[in-house]
Amino acid sequence: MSALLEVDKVEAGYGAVQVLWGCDMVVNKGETVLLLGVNGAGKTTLLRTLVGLQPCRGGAIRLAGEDVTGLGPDARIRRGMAYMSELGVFPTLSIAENLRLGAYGASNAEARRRAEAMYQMFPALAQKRRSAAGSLSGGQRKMLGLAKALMSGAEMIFMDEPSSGLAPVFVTQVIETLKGVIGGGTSLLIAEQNIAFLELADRGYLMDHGKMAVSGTRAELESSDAVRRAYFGVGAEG
Amino acid sequence: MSSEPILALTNVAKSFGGFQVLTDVNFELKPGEILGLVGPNGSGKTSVINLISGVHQPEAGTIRFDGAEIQRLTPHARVKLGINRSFQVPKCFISMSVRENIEVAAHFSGHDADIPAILEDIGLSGMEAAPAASLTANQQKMLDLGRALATGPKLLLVDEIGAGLNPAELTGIADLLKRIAARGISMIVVEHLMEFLNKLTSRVIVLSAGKIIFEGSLGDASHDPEVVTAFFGGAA
Amino acid sequence: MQALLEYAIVGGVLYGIFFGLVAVGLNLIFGVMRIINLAHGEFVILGGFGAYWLSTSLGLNPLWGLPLAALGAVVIGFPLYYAVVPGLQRSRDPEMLSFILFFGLAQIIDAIISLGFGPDQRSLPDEALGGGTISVLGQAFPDSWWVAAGVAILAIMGLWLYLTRTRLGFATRAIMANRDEAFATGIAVDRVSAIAFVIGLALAGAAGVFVPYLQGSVAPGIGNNLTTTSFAILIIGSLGNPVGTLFGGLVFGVGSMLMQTFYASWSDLVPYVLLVVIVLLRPQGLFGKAVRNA
Amino acid sequence: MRETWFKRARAGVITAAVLALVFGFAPTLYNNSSLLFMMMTYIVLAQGLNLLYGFTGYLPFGYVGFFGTGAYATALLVMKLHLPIALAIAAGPVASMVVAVVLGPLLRLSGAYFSIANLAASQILFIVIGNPNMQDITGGPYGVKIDQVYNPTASYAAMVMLVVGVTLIATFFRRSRFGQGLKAMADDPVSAEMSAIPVVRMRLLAWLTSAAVAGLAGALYAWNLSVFYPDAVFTLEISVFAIVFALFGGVGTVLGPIIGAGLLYALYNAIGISEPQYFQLIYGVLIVGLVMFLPEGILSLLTRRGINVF
Amino acid sequence: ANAPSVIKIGTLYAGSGNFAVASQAQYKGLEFWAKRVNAEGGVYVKAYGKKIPVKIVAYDDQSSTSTATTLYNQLITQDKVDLVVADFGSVLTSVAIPLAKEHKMLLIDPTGSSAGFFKEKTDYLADVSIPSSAVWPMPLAKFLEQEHIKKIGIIYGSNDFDGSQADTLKAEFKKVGITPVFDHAVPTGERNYTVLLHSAAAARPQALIELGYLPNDVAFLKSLKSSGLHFPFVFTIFPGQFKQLMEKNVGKDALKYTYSYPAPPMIKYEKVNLGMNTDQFLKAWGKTHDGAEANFVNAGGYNAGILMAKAMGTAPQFTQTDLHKALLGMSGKITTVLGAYKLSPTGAQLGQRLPVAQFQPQKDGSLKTVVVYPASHKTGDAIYPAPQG
Ligand SMILES: Nc1ncnc2c1ncn2[C@@H]1O[C@H](COP(=O)(O)OP(=O)(O)OP(=O)(O)O)[C@@H](O)[C@H]1O
Ligand SMILES: Nc1ncnc2c1ncn2[C@@H]1O[C@H](COP(=O)(O)OP(=O)(O)OP(=O)(O)O)[C@@H](O)[C@H]1O
Ligand SMILES: [Mg+2]
Ligand SMILES: [Mg+2]
Repeated sequence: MSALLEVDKVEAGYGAVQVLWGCDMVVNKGETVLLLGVNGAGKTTLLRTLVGLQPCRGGAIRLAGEDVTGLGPDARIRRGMAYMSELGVFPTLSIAENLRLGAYGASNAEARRRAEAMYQMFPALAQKRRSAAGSLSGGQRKMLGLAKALMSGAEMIFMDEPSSGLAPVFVTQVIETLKGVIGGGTSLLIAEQNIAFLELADRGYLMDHGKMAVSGTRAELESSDAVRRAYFGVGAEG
Repeated sequence: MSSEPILALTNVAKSFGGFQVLTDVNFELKPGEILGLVGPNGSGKTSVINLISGVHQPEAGTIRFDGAEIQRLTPHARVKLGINRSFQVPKCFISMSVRENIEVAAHFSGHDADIPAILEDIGLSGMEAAPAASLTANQQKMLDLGRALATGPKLLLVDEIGAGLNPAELTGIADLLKRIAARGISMIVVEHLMEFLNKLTSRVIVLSAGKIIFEGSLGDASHDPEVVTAFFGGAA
Repeated sequence: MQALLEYAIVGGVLYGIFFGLVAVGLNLIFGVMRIINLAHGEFVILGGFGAYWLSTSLGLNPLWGLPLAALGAVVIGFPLYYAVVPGLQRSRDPEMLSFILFFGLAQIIDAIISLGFGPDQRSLPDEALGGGTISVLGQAFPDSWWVAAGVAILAIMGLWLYLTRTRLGFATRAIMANRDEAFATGIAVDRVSAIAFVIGLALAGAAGVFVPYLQGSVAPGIGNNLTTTSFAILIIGSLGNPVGTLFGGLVFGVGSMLMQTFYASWSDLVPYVLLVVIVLLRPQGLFGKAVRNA
Repeated sequence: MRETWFKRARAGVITAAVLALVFGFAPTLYNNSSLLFMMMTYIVLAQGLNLLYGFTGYLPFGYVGFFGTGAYATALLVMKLHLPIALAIAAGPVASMVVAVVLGPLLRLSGAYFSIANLAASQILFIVIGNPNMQDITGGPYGVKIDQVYNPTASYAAMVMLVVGVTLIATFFRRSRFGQGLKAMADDPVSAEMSAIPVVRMRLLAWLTSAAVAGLAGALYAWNLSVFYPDAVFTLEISVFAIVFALFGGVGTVLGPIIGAGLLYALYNAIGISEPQYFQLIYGVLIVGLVMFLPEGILSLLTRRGINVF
Repeated sequence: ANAPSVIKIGTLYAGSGNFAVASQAQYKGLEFWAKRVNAEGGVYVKAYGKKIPVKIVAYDDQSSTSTATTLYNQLITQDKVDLVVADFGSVLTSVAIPLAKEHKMLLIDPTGSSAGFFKEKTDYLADVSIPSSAVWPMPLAKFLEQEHIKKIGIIYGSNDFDGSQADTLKAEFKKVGITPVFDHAVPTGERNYTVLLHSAAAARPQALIELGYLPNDVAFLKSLKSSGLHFPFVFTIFPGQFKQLMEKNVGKDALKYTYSYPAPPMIKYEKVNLGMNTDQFLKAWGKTHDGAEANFVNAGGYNAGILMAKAMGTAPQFTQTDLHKALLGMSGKITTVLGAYKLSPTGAQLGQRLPVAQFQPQKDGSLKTVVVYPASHKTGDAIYPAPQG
């Protein structure tokens, strides 16, 4: 298996505050990697740095062997990345337009085809395709964000908490959909707190205070004390 | 103990630009009770909270709090009566510090809040001087809750505070909410995470497409076919 | 009576369409970059003086002012954009800071025009745009007005097509809607914004070519007024929508002309009263979309 | 442990006292009192605008409307009713507050929509007051003349007092819970309501205060000028200057608008007096340069170093 | 007292803004005068019994009254100028009036002719060049009356300058029982006359009078031309003052047969007893200004200069009151390039009435300014109604 994304001692922060301290990470082609970590551990910051929304203050990021550290987000996304942010949509644009932007680089016909697939997955969006995204409920926005990221057809997709705020019926559906995506050879890096996502993952990393504390396969993570402590809040005593 | 309901919604309806968001919503809440409000995305849960807290006005129906109709009151007047809420999408005062966020609410509500205790509760003690803008989304949500607590509410409306938290953190929040309820604060908790709700309450209302389709215990809900298709999906 | 009414309406439509063009560049720049371009009117005047210079010094038809405006916009716009806008965007409150910066810029442009051309009014020959009249509903208006309205419609429709039918335009609207999310979607925000900035300036300059025809003359110092009227028009039509601006222009043009026919001394009130009334009834402007706040 | 009232107000009282001293004694050193008077006028206007914009986020593009209203109220009361000047001046802020109440619904708008609607409102006032049909009531385009009460010394002294007054008001906004509430509203009005802040009422209060300050400044300006045309007190330039000065100094603070107005207005005159031929050009270049190198206003020189500016 | 080495004359001009064109024209006229007297060694000041050079101290007020206020004050209090000359027009003059009174400085006012300034007696104001705008249209009214033109349309700007003229006209018409068939005030910033012209045409006036500022007149005449409408008699103010500029801006075609106030140097005063006569002035001006033709406001600036010089040459003491008295004393005795100089006791200019002229096309394509009223200045007959086409 070849590495698609290599993260090498990445450092990042906001103003005077450093958040990431030498993070190392690898995502292989077609692999799904889960990013775990408590509130404020730095998951969002890492994802934003990888996609270029946050300047990288040290270390290097490589996509398919090519150094992308110095590139802006647009150039990285053109090279095959996509990012689903925690909350963002284009509020004054319609849902259809939001989706179209997700497939920014694709042809119209291709975008239309992908959009139809998204509408099937999320009928709520189909119903409101002409409404402004800013009128959606919290969960509907999440669906839109997810659909938008999937629209990209990128080979390396970063997702920041795709299931938070979704009703169980949709969580199930999202997981099913992602399984389909994974089958298509796409690599996923998902920051997520819902345990149900573990079933998707090949491997995972646990972040702690801006550092990579633990990494390993799903099985290794499931049995790791540190993960249990951080994640399930158990095992601290035993 | 047939105490009067602290909150009662009667035939409440709301629409936006022709889109019917809520239809004929009726329910009551007893003092000290925790009510779970669940439903698929876009079913109108946040809208219910918006109507109770006064962010929006209902088109029809009445909302009674402590026996008085409140649906025409401004939001801040309702806050003074003892209603407060958190927001699903965090809305704190981002140009202020964590502490100031809470102080403002305490001051204007005239409530003599124990600010250090609140900071402790919401897990931000030690960060009181940090600008709210530097908090993560989840921390901002907690700050929102802190702001609500600082006004000394009798009824607290909690909108998806658990979203994006891991099981450990969820347990912590559930404990916090239980502690708050134990002080006699009634609560409506909107949540999708059933294990979490289960820790808090047994009574839930299920909304679907703006209508109440179920009212009863959480356990019964998960066996109600309508609820299962609308909310849990096949794999409940 | 009826002839007067018809005349006012036809005239108002033409005048209004032209003012749609005057305002539309401001809309684009304001919508995308959240920049309050207080120098907008000065850019319009620059277009007017450009056309004047072409026609007096080089003996060319003033319509050559249109490509000149485009060229000038590229030459001035790109360096100006990269010199000031990214810096502004990084600041705490770009919208407000732009206010000062572009106030300064307006002063500079005004001063340069004054030093270069003197304070006098400058006009262009009617003959250059036909010199005759064209009638609609039996109401004759000078050729120049029709040309101006025609160019305005083409430009605004062109802009509308650009925004709705092209990828760059689509990206432009995305930036208007949410700049951060535009970055996260892979849009080259700075490049797309710079293009929008240049297009905005080009449209302003293009409008300027016709100012001597519709307003009798251009002179340094009339920019303020154009900026103010443009702001009113674009808010009437709502931010970010060129068709809205066209509509705002029409409302302004027809309103002004009707007022002029019946209560001439109050006709200045028209854009402002319309603006206040419309915005109080529809706080997002005529064409805007409302977004929830909780 | 609440700070005492005086402790919180101390910086403001000191600032006000310094301003009073500076402007009180300046005429003995530099007797172009018109310039000093105008500088004070702009300090007051910049600060008045700051009360609204710096604390509520509402940028009143048409701020000059209140200024002009105050000036006209005073002038007309002297001309038509022969009121004593003190009374006529007191009517200035009252008139502008009445206008502010009428314009109250504009506060439902936000951002650019508010700014430009407010600009429109000020233009409406200007056009109505300066209209030839209004000649019998306002003097219309022929302006007003109250040189019978002309008194440059007394009006100067009154303006010094207004500078002091507005500094103290700004101090209150900056240091009180009221001001903190306003800032909260500016960040998020919905959350502010949920913090028991009566958003509409407080916003209106800030609006009225800001309007009254401009109205009073207009009244004193009218007294000091005594002969003027409508555009002298309604020209948009006054709004633009007040905004540019306030922003340049740094809004949301007490010192910002004072320093911004003092500095930029002094520069404006220095250039006008020393280089009249290239006045506009130099002033424009200077402003652009300042913004590019000090994008957060003058006070950012301090805040950048972590110094909390009053 | 000791004689100063220079006489400092303070003034303001507008480098930009509404008044820039006229203001700079006036300033150039004053500079022109100063250069000439200095070339001759200065002005003769009677109080010191010798010639002293003059020095102009000038600032740019950008057409802003608030800036003008501080700059007038700067001239008086900091530069301590010996004489203050107001900037162009009533608006920029207005703020100087109370300041002059306060500092007991005489304000030499070339063009601020608002009637309001001269209501009360003052020792500190003298309108030296332009008669109060309220009296400008008197000859026009008389001429219309003489021609038996009864149906009259008026369009005027909402400002002091145009409004007071419209008021005078209407008052004069009222005396002979005429009410205008079309009477509209328009905003000063009005640049779009198309619709107005149409409404005016609908009222079928025998004469249409447009009173505006220069940009208004340009826009008005251009609209009139391109509208294809025709009126038998059209009057506007500025072609008579800035003929060259207007010809360039609106074209000769649009100006033909229109009427205006022909201001000096367009009407010529040959017999003057102070300064140059019109032809001399035009020639001298052309020489120092690359052949450019002097306009009315240039002449106004120059005129202010020579009157000041004369006052300095007569006043027994170099004090503001004596200079004021001298200016009043010269009233009625002097004719300059602008015509008769006559001051009211309050300082308003009463002489220098402006006649009425028509621009008549000549065979060679040029436009000739033909004075048609009053009889004393008449150089030809009016062509009325104006031929169409
Ligand atoms: N804009 C900012 N300015 C300053 N500090 C910030 C900013 N955004 C985040 N931080 C800080 O960076 C740290 C990491 O934040 P980040 O959002 O990456 O965490 P996270 O792991 O995604 O948390 P969560 O699970 O809550 O989403 C936190 O301590 C936070 O306070
Ligand atoms: N201001 C508004 N304008 C237009 N539509 C709105 C508005 N507010 C709510 N809606 C619509 O009403 C419906 C209910 O929204 P609401 O936010 O109440 O859902 P919810 O149950 O809270 O969903 P979620 O679980 O996703 O948060 C949605 O379809 C939403 O699009
Ligand atoms: Mg995160
Ligand atoms: Mg919700």
